[in-house]
Amino acid sequence: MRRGRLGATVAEILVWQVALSVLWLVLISTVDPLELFVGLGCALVGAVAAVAARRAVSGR
Amino acid sequence: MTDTLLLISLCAVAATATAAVLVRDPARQALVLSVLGLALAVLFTVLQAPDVALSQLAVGSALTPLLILLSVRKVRRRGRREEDGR
Amino acid sequence: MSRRLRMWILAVGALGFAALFCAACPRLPAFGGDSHPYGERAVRAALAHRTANVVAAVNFDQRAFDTLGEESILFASVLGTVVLLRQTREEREVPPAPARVPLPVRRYALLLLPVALVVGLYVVAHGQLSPGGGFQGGVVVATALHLLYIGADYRALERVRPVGVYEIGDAAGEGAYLVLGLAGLVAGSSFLANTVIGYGTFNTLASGGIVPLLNMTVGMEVACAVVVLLARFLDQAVEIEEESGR
Amino acid sequence: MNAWLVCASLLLVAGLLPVVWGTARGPLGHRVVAQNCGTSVVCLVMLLLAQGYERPAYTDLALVLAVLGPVGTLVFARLLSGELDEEPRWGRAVTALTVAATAPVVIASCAATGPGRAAVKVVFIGVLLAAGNVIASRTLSGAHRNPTETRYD
Repeated sequence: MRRGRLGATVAEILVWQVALSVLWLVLISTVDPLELFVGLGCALVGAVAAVAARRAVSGR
Repeated sequence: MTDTLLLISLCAVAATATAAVLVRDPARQALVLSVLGLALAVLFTVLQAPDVALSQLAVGSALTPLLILLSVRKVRRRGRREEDGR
Repeated sequence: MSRRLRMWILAVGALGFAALFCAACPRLPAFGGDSHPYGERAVRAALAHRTANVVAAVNFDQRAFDTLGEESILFASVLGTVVLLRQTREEREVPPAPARVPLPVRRYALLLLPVALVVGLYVVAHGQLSPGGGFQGGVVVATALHLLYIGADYRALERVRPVGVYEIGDAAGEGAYLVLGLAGLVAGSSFLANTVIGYGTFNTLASGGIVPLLNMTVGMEVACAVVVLLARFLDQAVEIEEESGR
Repeated sequence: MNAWLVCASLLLVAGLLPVVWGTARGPLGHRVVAQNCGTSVVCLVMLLLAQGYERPAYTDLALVLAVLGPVGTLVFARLLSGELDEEPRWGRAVTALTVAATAPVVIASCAATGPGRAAVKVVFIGVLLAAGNVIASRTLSGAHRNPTETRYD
């Protein structure tokens, strides 16, 4: 069960990261490799926060 | 055109600031302060100072009301307890 | 020092100030005119270091030492709040009651939290390109974290937000600002000088040399400081109660 | 004579001054609804000013306000829930009006910016603002009816 839940969490973080990266692309004006790299980093931070928030609320 | 816009936003800030002073209850004053923050942000934007407007928006829209209302809640709970205590 | 005497001193001081102020005003350039002596120099210095947002250039390049002062003021005020609002002996900590929040608000808060976080980080990262910067972005990030308190209850927020980590982040942000300043000294020029790192190409994320880095440290420091500040206010308002025994 | 600035000043006069009047007077329930409406009005004014001054960077102001504005109203609804006495009859109408006002402003500024990421950004701001406004006003109206009626998880 532990591996199952870990897999689910990682998947959820990835989904959130992709969504937030798309949001980052919409926000920035010029697109270049450094912006994408910083965007992916910020999206990862946002994704981890989103999953942590959801689990804190659902009481697990 | 920008002068009329400047005049309007100045009047809005003046009106909101006066309202903020006239409202005495802290909880209701937090509401008027939030609208004052919005009026100030418009004034700063019209005066071509977006950074200052962004600071005002970031702080004034959610942070200041939260701080004021938490303080009001703490003071009110202490007040109510003193009445029970007596 | 009777009240009347204090009023007289105030009147004299105010009169002196009024006189000097009125003497100075006529020499100011007309409002909205085209001669901006300070503005032209600031824009020229900002463009020399290829920083698109002149305000960020003034904040973090030309007058970075003042920003260090402002940052220390924020740090000291949060420190003061932590000391003042600590839990005293006769107060006890009550675990916060779970609040009943309508379902749509909870979903909205959970969806908005990551979006607001990314918007805050976007504002911090693009401080030297578009309006924004470390302070504004830091406040947005900190407010985003507190969506959990609004969407759920304080118990959920506490589970996600270990205050100790944010206190360390607060101090680390302040320290990082100083270290970046010392890097200028180590590189042989003056404290907080913008000569250490290349200026990159104009209007890109890496432009402006030390400005984006200082923006990030200020962003981290302000975000952590506001989280610690709100933590103290929330503790006092929601959790800490006086001993009802007396 | 910039049409955008004319619209911005009209919206400012028609929107912000009644909001200030509504926030400073009347029962608490009316005031919070007025504050919620004020956030939307100023966010739309920011979008119009961004177009009027031809500075796309100003849309960041509207973005931050669209994100944090409704949160401010939710803070009021959450911490003043005990005192929210009665909801104004015109509460729903005002929310519908502001959401309806969001659409033309967003469509107009999208048309002006032309297709591309900037237009998507403006649409995103509009959607965020409308959603926040609706959620906040529903919370305010929900606060009056007994809590059991609103669905809880």
